[in-house]
Amino acid sequence: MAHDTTAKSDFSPHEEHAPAKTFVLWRPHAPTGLMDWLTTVDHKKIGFLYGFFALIFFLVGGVEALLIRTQLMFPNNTVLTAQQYNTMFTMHGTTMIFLAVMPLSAAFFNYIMPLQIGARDVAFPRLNAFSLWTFVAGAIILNIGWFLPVDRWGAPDGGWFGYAPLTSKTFIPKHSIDFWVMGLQLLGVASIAASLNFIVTIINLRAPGMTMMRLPVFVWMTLVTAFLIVLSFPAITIALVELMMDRNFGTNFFEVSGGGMPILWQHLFWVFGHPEVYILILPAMGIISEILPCFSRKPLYGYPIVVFSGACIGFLGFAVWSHHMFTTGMGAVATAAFSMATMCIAVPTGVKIFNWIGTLWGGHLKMSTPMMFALGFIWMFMLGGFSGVMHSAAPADAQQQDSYFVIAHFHYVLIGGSIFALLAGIHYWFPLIFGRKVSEFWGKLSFWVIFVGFNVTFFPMHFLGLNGMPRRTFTYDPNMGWNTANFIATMGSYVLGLGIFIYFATMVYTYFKGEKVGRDPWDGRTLEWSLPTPPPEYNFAVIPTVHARDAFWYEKHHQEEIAKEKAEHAKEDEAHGGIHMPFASIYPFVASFGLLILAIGATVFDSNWSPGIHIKLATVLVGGAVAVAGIYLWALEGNEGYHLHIEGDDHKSDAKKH
Amino acid sequence: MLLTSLLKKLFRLDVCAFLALGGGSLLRASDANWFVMDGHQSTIFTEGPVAASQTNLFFVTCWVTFVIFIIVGAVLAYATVKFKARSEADEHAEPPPQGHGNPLVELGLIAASVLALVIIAVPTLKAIWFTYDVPGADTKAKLEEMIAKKEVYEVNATGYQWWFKFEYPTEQATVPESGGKAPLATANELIIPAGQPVRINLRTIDVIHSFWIPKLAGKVDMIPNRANFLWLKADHPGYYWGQCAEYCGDSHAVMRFRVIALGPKDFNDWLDSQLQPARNVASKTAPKAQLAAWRKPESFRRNESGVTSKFDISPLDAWIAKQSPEGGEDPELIAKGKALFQSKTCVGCHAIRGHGAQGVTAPELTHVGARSTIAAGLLENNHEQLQRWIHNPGVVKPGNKMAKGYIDNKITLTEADEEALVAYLESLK
Amino acid sequence: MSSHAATIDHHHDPSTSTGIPNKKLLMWAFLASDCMFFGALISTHLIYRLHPPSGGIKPLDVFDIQLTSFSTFILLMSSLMMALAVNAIQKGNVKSCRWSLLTTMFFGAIFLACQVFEFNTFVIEKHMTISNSLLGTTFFTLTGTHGCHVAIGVLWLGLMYVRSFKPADGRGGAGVWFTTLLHLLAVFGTLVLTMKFVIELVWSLQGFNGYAMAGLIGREFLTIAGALIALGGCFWLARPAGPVQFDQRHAIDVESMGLYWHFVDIVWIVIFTAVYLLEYL
Amino acid sequence: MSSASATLPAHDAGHHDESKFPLYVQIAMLLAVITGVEIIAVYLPFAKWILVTTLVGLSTVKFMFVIFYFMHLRWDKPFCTILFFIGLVLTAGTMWALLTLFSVENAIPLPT
Ligand code: HEA
Ligand code: HEA
Ligand code: HEC
Ligand code: CUA
Ligand SMILES: [Cu+2]
Repeated sequence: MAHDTTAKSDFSPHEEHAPAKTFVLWRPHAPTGLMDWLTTVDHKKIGFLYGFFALIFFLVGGVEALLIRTQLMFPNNTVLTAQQYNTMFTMHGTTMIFLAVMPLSAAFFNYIMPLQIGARDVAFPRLNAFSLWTFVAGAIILNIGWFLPVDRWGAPDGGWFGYAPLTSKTFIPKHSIDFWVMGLQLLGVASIAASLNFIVTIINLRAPGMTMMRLPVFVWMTLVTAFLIVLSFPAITIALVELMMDRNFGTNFFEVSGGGMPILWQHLFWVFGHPEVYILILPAMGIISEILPCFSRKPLYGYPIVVFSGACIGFLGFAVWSHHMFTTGMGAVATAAFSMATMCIAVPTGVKIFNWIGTLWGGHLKMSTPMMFALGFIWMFMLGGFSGVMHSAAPADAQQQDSYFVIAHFHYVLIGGSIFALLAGIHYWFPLIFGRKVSEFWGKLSFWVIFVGFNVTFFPMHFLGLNGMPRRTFTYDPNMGWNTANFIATMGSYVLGLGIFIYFATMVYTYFKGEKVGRDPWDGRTLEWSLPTPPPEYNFAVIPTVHARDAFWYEKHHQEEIAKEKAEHAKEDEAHGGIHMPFASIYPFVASFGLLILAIGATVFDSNWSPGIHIKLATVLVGGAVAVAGIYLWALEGNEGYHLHIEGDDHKSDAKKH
Repeated sequence: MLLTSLLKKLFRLDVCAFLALGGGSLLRASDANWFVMDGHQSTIFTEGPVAASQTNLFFVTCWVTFVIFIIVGAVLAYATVKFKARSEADEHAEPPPQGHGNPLVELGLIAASVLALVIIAVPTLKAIWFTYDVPGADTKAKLEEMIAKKEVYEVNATGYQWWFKFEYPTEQATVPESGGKAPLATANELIIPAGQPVRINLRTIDVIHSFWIPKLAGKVDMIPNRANFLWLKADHPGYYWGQCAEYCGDSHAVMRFRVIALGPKDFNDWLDSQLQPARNVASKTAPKAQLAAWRKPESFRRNESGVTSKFDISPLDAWIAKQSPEGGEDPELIAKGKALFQSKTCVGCHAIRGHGAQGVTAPELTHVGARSTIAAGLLENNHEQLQRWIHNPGVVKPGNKMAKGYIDNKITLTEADEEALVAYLESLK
Repeated sequence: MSSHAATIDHHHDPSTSTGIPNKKLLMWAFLASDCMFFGALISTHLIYRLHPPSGGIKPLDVFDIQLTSFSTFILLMSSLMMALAVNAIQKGNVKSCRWSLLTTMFFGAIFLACQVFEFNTFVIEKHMTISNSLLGTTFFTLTGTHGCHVAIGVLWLGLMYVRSFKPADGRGGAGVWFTTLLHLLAVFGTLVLTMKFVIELVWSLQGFNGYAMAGLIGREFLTIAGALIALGGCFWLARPAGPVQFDQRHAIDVESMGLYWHFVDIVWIVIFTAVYLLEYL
Repeated sequence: MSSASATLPAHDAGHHDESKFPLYVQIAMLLAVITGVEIIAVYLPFAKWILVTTLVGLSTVKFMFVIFYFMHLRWDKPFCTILFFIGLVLTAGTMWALLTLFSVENAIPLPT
């Protein structure tokens, strides 16, 4: 049974003088309710919110995908018009990547990573809240077009990589592209802010003894991903700034008549875009590297080389962007260079696959649902990786680029890879987060339906691509030999949808009615499992001291020694005045809200010289002012907090094995 | 609960479920041989050296990864089955030895991966250089010399939203309107000499398009402000499907084209007829074989197919048949159509050499009657489809610039107008 | 708590795993990211300089190397002052730190004024705008983005300066809040109005676009009066009063800001060479 | 927590007390001089590649002085330097690659 701790808070502030309390610098402290969610700085609540929004957008993106598949079920189908179809795949791609997979990874970073390194929170809790709300603002801007008339607004329809000059004002004068530009810009701000936070947290907030080479692999992958984000997002930020200037201020970056070169957009986009795909897969690999050892009851095989290969993938990821541009006529030398560099990535990725298999080897494999998804991941990701290697042979890619072969490749790595791993992660950590365990039967059923549906959907797409079916086509002729494969794919996507429906229905059911579990239901190896389920807001009653990789596994096998150590540290902590907790704050939310208003002003209103421009300017200014005021007050209120004193003997029970 | 236990029974064997679902769809597919990739745009059944080199490379990558997949997959499957905990007791037994890895094994596997990649890399490099230069023309001067000698044939292809313009810089056609000469231009159907390397200069006047004839060569993009090119060779005369492969806006999906490769004599004959100004019909010709009654344009549904399977059986023959005038031409009707072409402002966009039409923003129509398709490969070029097109181009091709022209110029056509225009267009052989 | 220690080691924060303060680490990570940001912008500019459209505007017809050299020098000096400000606060010398902050800000403002001046001449006299040429497009976007960074730096400096007056005992409540606002207004008012006047003055001296020396004082009376009042406000609000909550412990805040400021300076070092000097070869 | 810093040997914490003021001023002067040299250099009649190399070299020197002295990297934990250089090196590499990609013949834009 989970051990309940009683926490008593006193508001003795950290500074030697009581802060001046004014009506502006009031610190909210609502333990529950809406206000709590809006002002929370608790990494666990923020992580939960990230996950919540991400899953909603995953379903939205999924419904868009089903519409795409329905349109393609038959040749010359008329479920969607050309325009609706183009909007659909643009939004599907953008939503899945930026609003589903990335924030779902961020949810795990937020929730799990601090627990795994033995920290009480991230380094900058309020910055963390700001990242979350800015992400939500970006998501709103990106989707706002659905609710506005399509003649002058509408949802974005320029493809997820928005190639100029199609996205310039000349060819798409509607505001739809403005939503895309502004939405991505906000998401970039959110991602960079969050990643800076994770970098500092991982480097600086590790529990004593948690050296870098003892970090759980998931934490390592978080770190590498965070680096990829902070170093690759600036490229797309600049590209988007240039596009925005072209659209709104008549600059010539991609304006051909002024001498602009649209190819530059492609370079800047993919300088970001390729690292982006590793941003999507590395967290997934981290999750898998946690699940496999846990359910094999063995440490990860070749930890150092797995970590090193992860970093290597991240680094190489910056040197291969032009493999998305093999058909742009780069010249033989450049094509060859990028082709070779791309192939090299197969080596560190292969290392990971081999070491995962090595982890299984000689273990006691417990086939629980997370393990099923993890094994599914290895198989499917491997297939996706192989089609990636086929792409990397540039001349072969000349036939595959922009065909359904690419669609098959990246859905294998994105669904078979990222999504499988994230679904595995949800199952794995569900007991920790909610204190309830998902039914094995329904879990496995959903796995098999998803697995079958996924393969039936996407495997035929390889053949479609090789048979010459181009992607992003809302219709095709019946005489091209694509009818059957398309029909199968569509049927598969319905099965896949059913599987995902079962999955989420099971989750919702478990959340309310699932079987309750106590600490450490899986016989876990890392520190998060040392906590009660769900973890208390201060995480660790006593900051653990780490003596080995797989710290909790070590604790479980050295119980007495650890118990003594904990008791000592608890005493020390109490002498320092208890556990320091940061106050909640509304200002991160205010700042993000300001950005939302600003973005609405910049995108929704026309800038012709009739009233539009005035409304536009006014909204932008108001939004900017709110954002600046929010940030300033946030700085002014300071990072004060209160202290918690834990009563009871939680420290001793910490290492107690369930 | 009942449901759960029932399903549980059904679901005892995970693998069965997999086979049932997967097998079901395979069964559905088996009669159609969907995995035989012999469509019009097949990248597997190629008909030119460039595409062949790319496909051969693809098979190298395929085999290498297939072998790796079998090996790695076998080990993975073995490990999964062998080390699976068989019982509850097994799960709670003493943990297995906590081994941390073996550097030698790891290094060995890395070396093996590198080796596999080398097998792919070598043919990749070869194929890259092969696709980038017309054989024998590795310097600019040499290329120009070969073009001058017509050892390499040169054409320009330009992408427009959503059709292609083709130009023959080496062939000068007379333009009666100006009395001068201009390079021969045509649209949506590229005629090339078979068995000869063709260098295609790729340009665009608006957004990025991509030029792709899967059976002849992998795609190369048409990028604004960039001088891309592609070379290809058709091994033998034939009729090939092409497609724009870069998303270029509303009607990207229906931005298609055709390539017709002809033997030397046929090619020269074709050039000769193309260089002529537009044809005039002086007298009534004998009635043609009766066509099936054609439908009124209103009855076309939005995306109703514009091609018939009959056409697919031997498209090259269908194209050849189009080259000479059909029977049943009515000079009066044609003259009416010619006049309408002027009065309905078609001339503002289209060019018909010799008939006073010099528009530049739309496909050249001087010999439109001799093409096998219209509207960028979307519709078969016959009476029925021509009328469907000019009746309401915007419905056939969403976002179409011609439809916009109709609205801007307030063009309305009666059924009689349409018939006259169709007769006129069909006469332009 | 380390905050009560008599001496603070500014290179070691015992509460973190590495000993590097969180804020410093955050700043360095951010600067690494900002490198990429400017890298993309500078690349854009250089690529278009490598392939200029025919018949475009020539940089040498537009650039004014004297002015740019001057503003480069000014930015360098501001960097020096910033370093001194950090040095001062690390030793607990609040007064010296404040003066250094003000000087840094002042130099930053001069740099910005130079840029405003430069942009104006380019647009009005040299007829290069952001939209009429590719050079204008990339030049104004690149240097303008850098200018924005400087402006944010100046804003940050101002906020830090005013923050250094936060009373130690939290007296006053809403009153402090009001004083702070007033102080901010005074500082930025002085800065902006002075900048405006100086620019007008230089334009008038040069007879730029119809500006004349005669009547300058009259035209700019409100600006001058406003600047003087704001300056007076600055002095009055900065009068010595009670202990403040600003000492060695806040050195890390000043230092992080300093990192940002120096980074903006090194970006300018690169821009000065890549955008300006290389054109003169 | 405070014990760590309090027990530090005096000379270790010492470098805060001896003022860096003169050092900073000297470096600033040096930077100013280098800038001056750069400005003069562009007017000198040397081959272009020499001048470009010189300019890039001198700017790098300035860059390094600022980050190592004004920005304290010299006295900070090496990790800060590593962190920043990850970004710097990747940026330099990307810029180099972009400029190279745009310098090959295929990249020359069409004559307008
Ligand atoms: C999660 C995301 C993800 C991941 C991980 C990858 C991984 C890889 N990708 Fe993929 N890719 C995408 C997402 C991803 N990709 C997306 C979204 C697109 C399309 C974007 C768009 O156009 O919209 C794309 C497109 C894309 C292209 C461009 C195609 C085109 O448009 O023309 C290329 C070309 O080289 C490519 C290559 C690769 C390679 C070589 C890998 C490698 O990392 C794979 C390495 C893995 C393995 C090889 C398997 C395991 C290894 C072994 C068992 C070892 C032994 C194996 C060998 C020695 C071969 N990808
Ligand atoms: C992580 C990223 C991700 C994910 C998870 C997916 C998931 C899916 N994608 Fe993906 N896709 C992309 C990223 C992704 N996609 C990208 C980047 C593109 C390129 C876009 C572009 O070209 O610009 C693309 C393009 C793309 C295309 C090509 C469109 C085109 O080029 O014309 C297709 C076509 O089949 C497709 C299908 C699917 C399907 C069937 C799923 C399925 O896996 C979806 C499964 C989910 C569900 C089915 C939802 C859950 C269902 C329910 C809860 C039940 C239903 C409920 C109700 C109706 C209430 N996608
Ligand atoms: C505003 C310009 C415009 C006007 C006016 C116009 N067209 Fe067109 N036309 C086009 C464009 C653009 C296309 C190519 C459409 C496509 O395939 O995307 C086209 C295509 C065609 C084609 C098919 C050509 C081919 O080879 O694919 C025919 C036939 C045609 N037009 C006939 C006409 C007739 C007849 C009229 C007058 C009643 C007319 N057009 C008026 C712009 C115009
Ligand atoms: Cu043209 Cu797609
Ligand atoms: Cu990629």
